[in-house]
Amino acid sequence: MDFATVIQILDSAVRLMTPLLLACLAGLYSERAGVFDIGLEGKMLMAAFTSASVAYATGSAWLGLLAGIAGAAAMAGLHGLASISFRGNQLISGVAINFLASGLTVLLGQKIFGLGGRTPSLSGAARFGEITLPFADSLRPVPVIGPVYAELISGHTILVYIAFAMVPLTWWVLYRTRFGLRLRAVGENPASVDTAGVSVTRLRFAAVMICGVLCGLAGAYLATGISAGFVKEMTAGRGFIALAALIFAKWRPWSALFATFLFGLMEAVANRFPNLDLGVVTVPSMFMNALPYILTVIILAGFVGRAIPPRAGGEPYVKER
Amino acid sequence: DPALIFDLGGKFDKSFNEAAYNGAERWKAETGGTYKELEMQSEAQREQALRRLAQSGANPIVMTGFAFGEVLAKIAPDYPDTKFVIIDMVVEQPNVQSVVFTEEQGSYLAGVAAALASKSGTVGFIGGMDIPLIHKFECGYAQGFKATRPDGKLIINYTGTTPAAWNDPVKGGELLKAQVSQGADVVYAAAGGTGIGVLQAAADAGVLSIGVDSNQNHLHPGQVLTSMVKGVDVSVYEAFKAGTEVEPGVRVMDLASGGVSLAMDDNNKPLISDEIATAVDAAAQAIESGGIKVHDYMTDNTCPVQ
Amino acid sequence: MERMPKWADVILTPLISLVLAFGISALVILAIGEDPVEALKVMVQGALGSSYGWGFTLYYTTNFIFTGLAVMVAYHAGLFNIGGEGQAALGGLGVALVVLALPWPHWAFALPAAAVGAALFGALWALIPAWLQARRGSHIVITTIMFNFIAAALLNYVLVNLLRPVGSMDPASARFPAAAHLPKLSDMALGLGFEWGRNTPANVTFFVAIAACLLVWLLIWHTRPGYEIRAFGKSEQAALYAGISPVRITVLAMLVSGALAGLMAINNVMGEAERLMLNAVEGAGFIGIAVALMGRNHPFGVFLAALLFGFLYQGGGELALWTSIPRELIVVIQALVILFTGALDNMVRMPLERLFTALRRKGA
Amino acid sequence: MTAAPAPAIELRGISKAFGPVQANKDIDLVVRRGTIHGIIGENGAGKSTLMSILYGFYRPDTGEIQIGGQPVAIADSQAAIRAGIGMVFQHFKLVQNFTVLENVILGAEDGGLLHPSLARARGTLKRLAAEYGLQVDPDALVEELSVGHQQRVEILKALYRQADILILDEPTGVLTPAEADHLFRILRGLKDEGKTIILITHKLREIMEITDNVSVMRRGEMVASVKTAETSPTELAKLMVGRKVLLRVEKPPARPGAPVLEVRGLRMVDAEGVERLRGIDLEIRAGEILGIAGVAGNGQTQLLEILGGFPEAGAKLQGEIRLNGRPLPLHGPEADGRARRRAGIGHVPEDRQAEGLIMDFTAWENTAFGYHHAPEFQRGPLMDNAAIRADAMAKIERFDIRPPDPDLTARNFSGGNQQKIVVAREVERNPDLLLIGQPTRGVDIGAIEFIHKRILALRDAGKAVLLVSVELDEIMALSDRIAVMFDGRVMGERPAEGATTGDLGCLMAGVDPALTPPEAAIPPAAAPATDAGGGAG
Ligand SMILES: Nc1ncnc2c1ncn2[C@@H]1O[C@H](COP(=O)(O)OP(=O)(O)OP(=O)(O)O)[C@@H](O)[C@H]1O
Ligand SMILES: Nc1ncnc2c1ncn2[C@@H]1O[C@H](COP(=O)(O)OP(=O)(O)OP(=O)(O)O)[C@@H](O)[C@H]1O
Ligand SMILES: [Mg+2]
Ligand SMILES: [Mg+2]
Repeated sequence: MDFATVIQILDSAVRLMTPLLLACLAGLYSERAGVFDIGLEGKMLMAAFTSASVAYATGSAWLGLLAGIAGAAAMAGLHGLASISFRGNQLISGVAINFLASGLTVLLGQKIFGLGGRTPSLSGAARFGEITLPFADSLRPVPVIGPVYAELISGHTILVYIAFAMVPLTWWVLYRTRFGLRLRAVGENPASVDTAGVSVTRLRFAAVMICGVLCGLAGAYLATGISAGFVKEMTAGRGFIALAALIFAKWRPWSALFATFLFGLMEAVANRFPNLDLGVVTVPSMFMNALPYILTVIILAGFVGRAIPPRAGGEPYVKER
Repeated sequence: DPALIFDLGGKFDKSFNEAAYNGAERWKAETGGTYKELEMQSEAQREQALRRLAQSGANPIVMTGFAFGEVLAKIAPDYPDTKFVIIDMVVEQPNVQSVVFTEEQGSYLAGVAAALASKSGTVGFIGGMDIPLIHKFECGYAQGFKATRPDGKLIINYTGTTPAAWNDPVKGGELLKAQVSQGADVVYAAAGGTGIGVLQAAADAGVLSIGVDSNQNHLHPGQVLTSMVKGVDVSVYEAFKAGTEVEPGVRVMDLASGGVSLAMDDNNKPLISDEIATAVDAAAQAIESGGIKVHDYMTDNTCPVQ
Repeated sequence: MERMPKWADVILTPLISLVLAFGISALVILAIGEDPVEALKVMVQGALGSSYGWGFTLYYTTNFIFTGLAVMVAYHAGLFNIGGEGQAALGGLGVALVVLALPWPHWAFALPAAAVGAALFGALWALIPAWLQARRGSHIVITTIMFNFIAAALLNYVLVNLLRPVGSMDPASARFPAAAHLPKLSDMALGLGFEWGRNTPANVTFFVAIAACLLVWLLIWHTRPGYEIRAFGKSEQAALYAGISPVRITVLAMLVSGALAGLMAINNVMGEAERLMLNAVEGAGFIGIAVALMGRNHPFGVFLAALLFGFLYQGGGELALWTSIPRELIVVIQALVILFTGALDNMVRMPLERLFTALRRKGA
Repeated sequence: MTAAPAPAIELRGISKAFGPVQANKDIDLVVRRGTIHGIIGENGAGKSTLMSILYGFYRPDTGEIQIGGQPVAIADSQAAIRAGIGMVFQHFKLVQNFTVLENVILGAEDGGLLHPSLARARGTLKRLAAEYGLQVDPDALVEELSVGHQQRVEILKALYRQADILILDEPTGVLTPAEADHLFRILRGLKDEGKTIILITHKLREIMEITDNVSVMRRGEMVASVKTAETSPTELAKLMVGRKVLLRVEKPPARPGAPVLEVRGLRMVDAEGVERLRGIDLEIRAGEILGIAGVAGNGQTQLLEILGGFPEAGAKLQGEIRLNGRPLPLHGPEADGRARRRAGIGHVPEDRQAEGLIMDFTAWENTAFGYHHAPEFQRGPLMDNAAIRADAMAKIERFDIRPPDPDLTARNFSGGNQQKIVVAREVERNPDLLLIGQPTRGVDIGAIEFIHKRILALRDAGKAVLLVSVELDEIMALSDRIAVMFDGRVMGERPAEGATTGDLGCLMAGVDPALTPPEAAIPPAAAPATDAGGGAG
């Protein structure tokens, strides 16, 4: 494998990891605040749909992005209502949201566009274009650094850079701000926050809504960044991979970056080498396609078997029985 | 009235269900007639839908997709006065017309066109779900390509192994980029909704793509080399037009009968050089005359070229 | 003192939740410009208006009983099994292997053998996540989700490369021999001298499903393993105190759960399709979640909820067939039912509790 | 202390219901400024609820609160904090994996960023530590602190928020006598500063020792408020339960028989690699009660769990246990709770709600818990639910469990009755050896009396009893012999006859008075450094 190939695979990995990273950080906020979320998939899907629809209608990717955020936030609000206000089962609420998004997107899409749940293809300003960073072209000839900068670092859509910037930002928010301290506390022991005179409900809602916003970014990236329009079920299980990455990262921002990169890389490699020829046997493409799921299971079983989730996670906060 | 039943993929799958729909609509527009249409919602409903339509007096009843084969074989004898048309599958019953397409032939031509349009000598194929039907496209394409450019390189990818593979434009786009980075400059997509992502990414990357089933040249004018069109619309149109007089038996929609073809229109005119046009025509004639035998993957699950 | 009478908890709450879910569904139908009353009529007529409709409704019901019971058993052990889909898919593989492997003389022999095959494969597919949870602490929700994806890939591989007859386009196994076809309920009715549900897929498996309800009820409330499953599900620490092994119970509960999900395959694969196809499960594994929730994790409730979802499925199918409402409407209704009966349960329960407390105060 | 013109706190007509449970009924309470005010009452009398209302944690259904003569609306804890109220809850409200500093500033940060708050808090903490003797390492993780130190963090939290009124809910339940003494010194110091303190406790001795006034609650009502100097323990006890109670147990002398339990060199290293038991040797004979005293977290829990067959996951065990002369395995499937029951060991666990009961099971299901394999509960392959119910009814009657409804879920019984269910289940099996941990923790005086009698009856029937309790009074009243555990070892053993609190207290603090001159025996704040496991708090 030559250097150029490596760069291209890494480049592909960066694109593929972006929705995973955004969704993973989304889940991080929610779960760190004690609200488990297996509805990342549904929120992304809803965001992909609303962003593509609005981007198509207005011709503006940015308005699409806002709509994507609104779509995912609506789903997040529902999750918050169920699991915070009404102390419902968070896993069940997540399952319901996945179904709701999967049904509603097609139902509404069919009603609006009549294309069987697809939106019309987006073009021009209705999509986020690739950004060429300064000096990318002049640096390109420089060995090693040139290709790395010009191919790998430059030339992604703005949402990719936002996603990467979210990592240090999340770390800073979590560990350096009052909000972060309270957020972590409410996920560990909500009573401690409550007795300190801070509203558990409001904190958790804030976290869940941030989760919605980030899922909105992820969905908008899928529909208006990396591709050009919405296709039904287009998230194709990415929400679940993001969830696996979150556990793999033990609910930590920098580890989330690493975990989603690993999964993105895995997919990029499988794309590049669909039938892995190992000399003796050729690994069938079906296996390669299932590889991320298999690896997730292996990783979960092997390395993070003892990953400790936030202690109050999954449990509604009940003050009066 | 005639009736049309769509398979699980749904009416707007950008594939043959949609083509069938277009055929029916054309008939409707031309004759002013009406027809019944149904979309499948689960496997168990196939029989239900067929029987209900037959009982309601619809005639002929056209259905898209090989998955109806088993059920149709079972129920056709119960309604001897009703004519059935099944697309993409052979069912041997006195009141059934089976329409099958020689996708391998159309794909062969696509392979020839790709071989000549490619500057790098490397072309790609991106399939949707990894099932034999799609391998049939792949194999025909590979034969046409290798026959034209024996030293050329062909890169093959499938999106996945679950039905989600038909609806993952993101992955389609990534696969295209991966193929481009390996040198491919013409890519044939037989992948349903995923294909839309392939064509889009190809347009973005400035390489050529080849559409499938319906004419997709218009999606990115000047950037889609051509489309391998199946005349599903034609067969539905003709079945509707024939009405109760539909002729039973197997109807092979091949190159010769115009059942499969490469789409040539204003959108891709600039891309089709004389050389390509000539070579494609020659290959088409050879196939029609039997000079070239294109192997059908599904007869033995193997492909003579790799 | 309980806050409200048991009947209110068991019947009133889910009923109100259901009404809410349907109310919102009606709004959704209005929003896409259709008439909910008309839609309901089509659904009721199509699903319950004839023995023909019933034949389909009961067929779907049978599927959902199995997956509902599967979710329920795991739930009692405090485990959330979202892997019913994959387990049922593998159950289908078990059925196909058993039925195709031997020349069965009569369905009465084939059925038990196929049931064993289905249960075994489903159970094995649940065993790995169970073991990983019990021994390695990997979260069963995540692993069962992953196993759904892996099952789909595995089944695809097996069907395309191993089980598919050469020359067949369909990624499906060969047809099952006629001797292994299960009697349909319509045939049984004819045997009894009346015509009922001709050409519908409901078959003898329906009775197997009812038997499964009974057996699960016995297991959970009348046997020691059931007692231990419930105890473990309520409090892992207390279970340890009582000498109940978490590993054993986790594995046991998931084996039973997986086996039940796998058993669904004798209905859809052996009873209906009579061959193994890709995606034969069609989401029944997920519907099992809604069924178990609606059914308050009791076999009788599961039976009723499965009937409800059977109705929804058949009625919704009719809706998609005869009106222009897309079939995704059912997915939305299903989501709303899960949401209201599962996650928003307290929204209904809390005001009801307050109501009953107030009533009692007044009465006292 | 002279009373200030307006009382620090005045509550009028406070009522609060949790669903059908009327936790507080029309309560009036006056607390004078600069005093220590005790509140006593049986379990579930409503003490914690009342204080939680004062702290804004719960909202009252009706009633009025005045602070310093001014009516205030306490809508949430923020409002209470602003009104100068601080509270140390019965169950600490700390974030386990935060540092002390982070816990202290949580909710009282100075601004959006953490650093300035942390810096200021560090200074304040240092000052408070010096002023009141409240030393804790500000950078230690709370989960690594002993219970006593965690409590200090709670007090520091309140003081950091400049609380004038400090509420402590059962603060001494988890402390050694020495730690409790230290706490009381702190409280007196705070009182001298002019702060007002409300102290909830079950221990009449503490009430008599430190409070100025005392209020008594019973079944959600305030039944009396008196000056401590003008009352007596017996009168208070009578007010609490509404009748006269025996505070001492009548106990015939023991007649020990053959050894039932022999423990030799028992060692245990937990999953984190901490050695919890460092070689325990014990012997209990038939017809005798061995009491194990010690501060929570010194290995008693582990000892009980190992004997009962459920050591914590990942623990490594070593040593020998014999029951009636036969060795019991430490590992493998034959070492679980079920096997131990079969061998004749009954076990009332320390934490009845988390271990002894399935809170969502009915009472009758719970009476078979752990014994659900017993042959008399089976009918063929099925369980004989009718037989279990009949057995449960009998137990309910004999133990006077109220309400006498076997179909009620355990959750809906009061704490004392829950404990009775567990005790009934274990004692009625007539085990050769009864392990019983904290038999009366959180149980009111009436039920204590009953449970104590049952334990003695078992002893007098010739059975062996291993009693673990953090209540020294209880140990001294019930045991025939007393062993004191400290840091995973048995520090010493004394016959119950003639044992003194001072002597046992020394042993509990890790000092053997037989080896040390008596003056230096009690260190000021003796909390073992290693008890990270914490107590039941
Ligand atoms: N969480 C709860 N939910 C519903 N009812 C409860 C709850 N807790 C207690 N109760 C009911 O309230 C009543 C009083 O309980 P409480 O714990 O106050 O009793 P108690 O006075 O402490 O009795 P004991 O001395 O036996 O502990 C009980 O009869 C019980 O049925
Ligand atoms: N959050 C709650 N929800 C419902 N019921 C409660 C709640 N907290 C307390 N109760 C009930 O209210 C009553 C009073 O409880 P409270 O905790 O105030 O008693 P207490 O006097 O502090 O008892 P203890 O001595 O055991 O601490 C009890 O019956 C209890 O079960
Ligand atoms: Mg109580
Ligand atoms: Mg209390």
